[in-house]
Amino acid sequence: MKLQNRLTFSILIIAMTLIGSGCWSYRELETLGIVSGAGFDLGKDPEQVLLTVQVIKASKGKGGGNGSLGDGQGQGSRPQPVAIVESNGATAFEAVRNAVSKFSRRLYWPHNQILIVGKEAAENGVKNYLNFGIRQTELRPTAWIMISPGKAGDLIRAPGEMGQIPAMEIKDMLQAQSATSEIGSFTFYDFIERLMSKTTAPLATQIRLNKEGEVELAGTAIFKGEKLVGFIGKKETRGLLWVIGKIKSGVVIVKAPANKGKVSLGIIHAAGKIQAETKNDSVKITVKVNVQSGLGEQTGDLDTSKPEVIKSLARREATVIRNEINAAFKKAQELNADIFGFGEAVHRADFKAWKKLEPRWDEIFPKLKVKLIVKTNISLNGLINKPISQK
Amino acid sequence: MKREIAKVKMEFAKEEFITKGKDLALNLTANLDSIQSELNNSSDLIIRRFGLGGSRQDQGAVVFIDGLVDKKEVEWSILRPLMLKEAPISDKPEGEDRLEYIELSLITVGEISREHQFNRIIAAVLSGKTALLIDGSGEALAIATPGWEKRSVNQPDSEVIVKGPREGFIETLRTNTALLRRKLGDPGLTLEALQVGTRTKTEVCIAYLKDIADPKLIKEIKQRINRINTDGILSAETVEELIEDAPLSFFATMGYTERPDVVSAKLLEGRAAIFVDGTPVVLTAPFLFIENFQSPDDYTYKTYYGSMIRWFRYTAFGISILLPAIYVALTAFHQELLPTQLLITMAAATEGVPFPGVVEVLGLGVIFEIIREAGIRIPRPIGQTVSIVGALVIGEATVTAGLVGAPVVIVVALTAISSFVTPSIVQESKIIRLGITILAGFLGAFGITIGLLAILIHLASLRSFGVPLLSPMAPMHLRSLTQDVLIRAPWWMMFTRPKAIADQNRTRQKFYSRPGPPEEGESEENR
Amino acid sequence: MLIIILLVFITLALFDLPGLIRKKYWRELAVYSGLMLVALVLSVLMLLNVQLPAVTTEIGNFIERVFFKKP
Amino acid sequence: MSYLEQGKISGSQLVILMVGFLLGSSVVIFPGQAARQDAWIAIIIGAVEGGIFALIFTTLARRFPGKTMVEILETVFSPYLGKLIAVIFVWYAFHDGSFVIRNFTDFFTTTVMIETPNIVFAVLLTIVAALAVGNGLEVITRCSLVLVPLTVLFLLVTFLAQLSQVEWTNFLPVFEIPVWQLLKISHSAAVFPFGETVFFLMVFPFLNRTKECRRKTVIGVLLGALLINIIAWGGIGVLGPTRALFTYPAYEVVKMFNLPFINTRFEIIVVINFLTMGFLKLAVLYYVTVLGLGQIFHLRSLRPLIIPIGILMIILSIINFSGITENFEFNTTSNLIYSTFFQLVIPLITLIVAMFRRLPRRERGC
Repeated sequence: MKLQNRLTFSILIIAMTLIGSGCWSYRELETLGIVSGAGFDLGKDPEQVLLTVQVIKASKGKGGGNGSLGDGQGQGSRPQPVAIVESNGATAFEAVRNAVSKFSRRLYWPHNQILIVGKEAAENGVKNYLNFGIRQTELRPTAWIMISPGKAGDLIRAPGEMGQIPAMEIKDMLQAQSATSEIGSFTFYDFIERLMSKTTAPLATQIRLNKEGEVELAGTAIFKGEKLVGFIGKKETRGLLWVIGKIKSGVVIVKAPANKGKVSLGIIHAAGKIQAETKNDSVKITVKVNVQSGLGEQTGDLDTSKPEVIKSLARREATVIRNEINAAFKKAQELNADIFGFGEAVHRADFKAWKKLEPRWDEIFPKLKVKLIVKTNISLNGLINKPISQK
Repeated sequence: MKREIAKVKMEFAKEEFITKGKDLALNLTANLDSIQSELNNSSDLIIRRFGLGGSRQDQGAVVFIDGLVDKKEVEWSILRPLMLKEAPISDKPEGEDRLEYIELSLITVGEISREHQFNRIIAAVLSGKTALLIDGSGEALAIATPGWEKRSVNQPDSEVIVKGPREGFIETLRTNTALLRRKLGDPGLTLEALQVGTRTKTEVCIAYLKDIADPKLIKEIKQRINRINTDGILSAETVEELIEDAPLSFFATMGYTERPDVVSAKLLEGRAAIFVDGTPVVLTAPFLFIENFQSPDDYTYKTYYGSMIRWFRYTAFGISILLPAIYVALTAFHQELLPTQLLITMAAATEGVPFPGVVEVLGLGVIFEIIREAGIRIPRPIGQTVSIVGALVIGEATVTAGLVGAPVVIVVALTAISSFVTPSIVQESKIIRLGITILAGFLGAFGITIGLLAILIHLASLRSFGVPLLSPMAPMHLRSLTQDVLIRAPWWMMFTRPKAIADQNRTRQKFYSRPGPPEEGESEENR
Repeated sequence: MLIIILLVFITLALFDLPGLIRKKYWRELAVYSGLMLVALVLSVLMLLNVQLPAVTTEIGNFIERVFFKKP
Repeated sequence: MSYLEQGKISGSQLVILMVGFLLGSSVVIFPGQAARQDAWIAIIIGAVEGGIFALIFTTLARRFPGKTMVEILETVFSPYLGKLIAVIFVWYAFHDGSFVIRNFTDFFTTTVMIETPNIVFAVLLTIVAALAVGNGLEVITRCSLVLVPLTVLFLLVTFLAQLSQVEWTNFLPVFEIPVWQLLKISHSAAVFPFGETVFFLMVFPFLNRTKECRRKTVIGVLLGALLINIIAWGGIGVLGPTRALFTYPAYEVVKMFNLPFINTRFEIIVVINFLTMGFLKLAVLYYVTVLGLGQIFHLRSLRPLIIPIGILMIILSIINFSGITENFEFNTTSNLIYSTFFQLVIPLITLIVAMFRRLPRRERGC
């Protein structure tokens, strides 16, 4: 009896509190401008931040919604599914807030797919763009971060080939890269993680508009601390990915022995491992890469049924991989950016020595000697085990 | 029968306006007159005066209510033996021993009793008996000659099942108890009759298995029923509302069913059943919350599918109370939780809809309820058209007119359908749904969880005849939990009765009675 | 706003007081009204945003002064 | 046996209730974060230390079966001094309750619903807790019986889902921070949450077998430590060094990835876990406060205490700190001593005095 009194009473109180206070965080779907991609550039004066965002228009094509939906485009051409908003601000945060003055809806960030930073902006340091991202609970850490050699805004503006939401297409493109593993894909979160350790160099995907004005992914952007220091191409990128063990699949093309054409090997499984040991503050780094691959295709008539042939192919593959890694390593040493995270490896190996090494890492890294062990093994050779040759 | 009479006596002892009932007079005519006046010469009261053993002057009379008694029975087993000449009554002395002689050797009816109190005669006549009065005796015979119209036993519409028995209770108490007896041959099956309702004089019957059911439970039930002091009991629900533990709670604390097999199953688990004359619904107590999700079909399906379907039922209940709230919370508060594509789709669908999501959901819910109610109330053939018109036409039209978004219609429809999967808890689920949806409209997921917490606390505090409603989840009994809650264990694994209900006698069968072919070296006898 | 606070407190009081008075629980009544009074005063003060001492911070400072010898 | 609470709970129920109590705030703020990748070690050491506390105060409880802490204090010390200490003890419960509310509101206003004023969360949570408290210990326990298994299920599911993301190198190097500091951090883990089980001194007498309170408490603490460690492992393995950045690592961890196949985010699960477990913890503390106060003033019913205590708790939760940073600052520094005083010193002194005075005497008053 008493209990029910209490229950009803409490419900009454809850109702009172709710009605008395109204609803705060309530936001209807159609009041949101869902951001699919954002780009940061330097404004007119370098102090300013120029923010370009791509906002999804909920088109009536999807979901069989009702008729009342105004998208600015004419009926004839397929309507562009996104709207572009630009805004300035002293800081990124202010720029985001200012966007409201130019746009009917409040920007809604959680579904942001890609975050592009322009070259100049990146060279001045990206912290003040990212800081807001990580503080503001809305931006997800799983958004992909990219650097463009030109203006980020142009990439945000660039329409997608499929008439889909451009940012989505870029994201899909990025994820499709695992087929070749020549483009590293780094989330906003990976970036911050690398930024957190003083020595490891943050990485971001390099994205640019080629001559035809299409969006294309090219290599990787390398940071030192929070500042952009340079780009590396696809070859070096793969070299980098071998070491940090981010290779999912891909194709290694090797010259067949006795120039019997080329053989392309599909990577089945690849693992990279960094081992560091220190004795009286001299650092010794060993990189072990272990690759399993299978015959993908071959030009020319190399008889692949013989084990020794396979072995020689494996050896050649190993050299190819070693070259790629060395290229990446050379580039990294030029830029003096520890893209592989050797520093952290040392830290893990023995943190006492690291305490002394860490401040001097910039001197150590450029003349760091790395022992490179690449083990390759061709386990599968496809459905046929002989070349197709008329005999 | 003796016991019932005793009960009737006890019942009357409570009513002062009859307790001052006088005894019968010796004069027949006087008695008949006072009977007539007592019953205000009702048109269905039939008084047949006759002469005993073919004598001219009338010495006896039968009194009964037309329609309540079987006339053939009266004629053949009462009037005939008394009126025919060869019945040697005249040489018997007047008065009681003549009546005794009649009772012992003339009347050929099974159930018969002697009465000397006036009001008891009246009561007997009103309950479908035939009273035989003879001149010069201060006593009369109440002869059971029941013969009123009754519905035939068939499958109840409310609880249709696929496999299993097809019979269901009807409005007549005796038939129902007979159905139960046919299921439970155990002599321990006890039926205790009480009479409630000062004017309806409804017969209420408590059924339980003596050595299984908790004596305290039975005592409690009897006390509560005797505490009832209302003028009329017309349905089992009335009794339920008058004796349940938490009258103000919107959760039911007593189970109901129309199926003899269900009742006997519950009795076997140590519960007690309450039959109420005049309604096919039988109440069972104590009631566990989990019983809302148990259907007789679970036990006729094989155990795997039985368990699976039960989990579907849990899910359906979850949907029926949570889906609208979750929809509101997702679309109005936590859009970041939706997959991007879905978010875009829904944004497109709700683009330009005038009302906020909460209003849509609640409004459509109300409309649905109205349509449902209409479909039930008006005659069947029209009812279906109404529901079709309502569901399809209105639903479709509102969407195309852009009054509500298509997702809302889907949500409401889905909710409605899944709420009918667990019919016994459909009322509760509606109230909960309403409250939680409103909370979600204010506070999103936080509101939902707060609402669920409040309900959980309330449920945890409820008891049904001393048994916690949430048992066996809380307080937790693993055996009962694994037998009949998480999975529907195969019959040979249901070793025990629910601990919370039948604690003093828990074993149902030998501990490990798994069936199987005889292994070699062991004969059929010793296994 | 003040009105609302007062109303809330009155409703809450109506929820408990009658029972106490009916049962003649005078000691309970004393404790109850004492606590309620404190609560009322505090909430009114907060309403008039008077700067109340940050209790735990004060405790923390005290402890630090005692044990860690911080000024 | 106190006439203010007729309920009886069984030992296993106590364990489950205790696990819920320990998970309370730790679902989002797992202790020992300061120890970076060694947090899990800190938690284990802390659990052991908390277990030692538990041994001490359960000895006290077993010495006075059927007596709550307040009654024990009143019998061991003279009624007046005893009352004084009891008041301090009850204050601690009250203060801790306000902590729970504060953490709770801070979490909600920083993560899920930024615009909403935090008083709303505080009020609603307290109302629900008040409902539970009003229904007595048994109902709180039953709620825990339903909620804790669910939460544990959620925790395990999230943990398994994280395994793909865990980078094992994040756990290296082990024992990086100096031992002394590690011990300090693990002590902070011991006082929050493990040592807080001292409040169950107000619950033990309602066990149907008081004697087993020690075993059950230890089991509860160990289980709680295991679950909190699961959270911590997820946080360390997935977040790595960035963990230091986040206010609520456990929340960030779940934010990090999508549910496979249906590709949806489910950080809301963490929110719900925190809500339910926070509710349990608050309910227990709230109950302890109310019961303790009722016994101090020898009241005949607890109902009149519930509402005022609730309001005061909310108010205190607001004026506890001026900001969340102070909250963490307090937890890492002065709380170490503050809580130890209540969790270790008071029970220990009481026990010693009781032994010295050869209490309890034969005639058992209660």
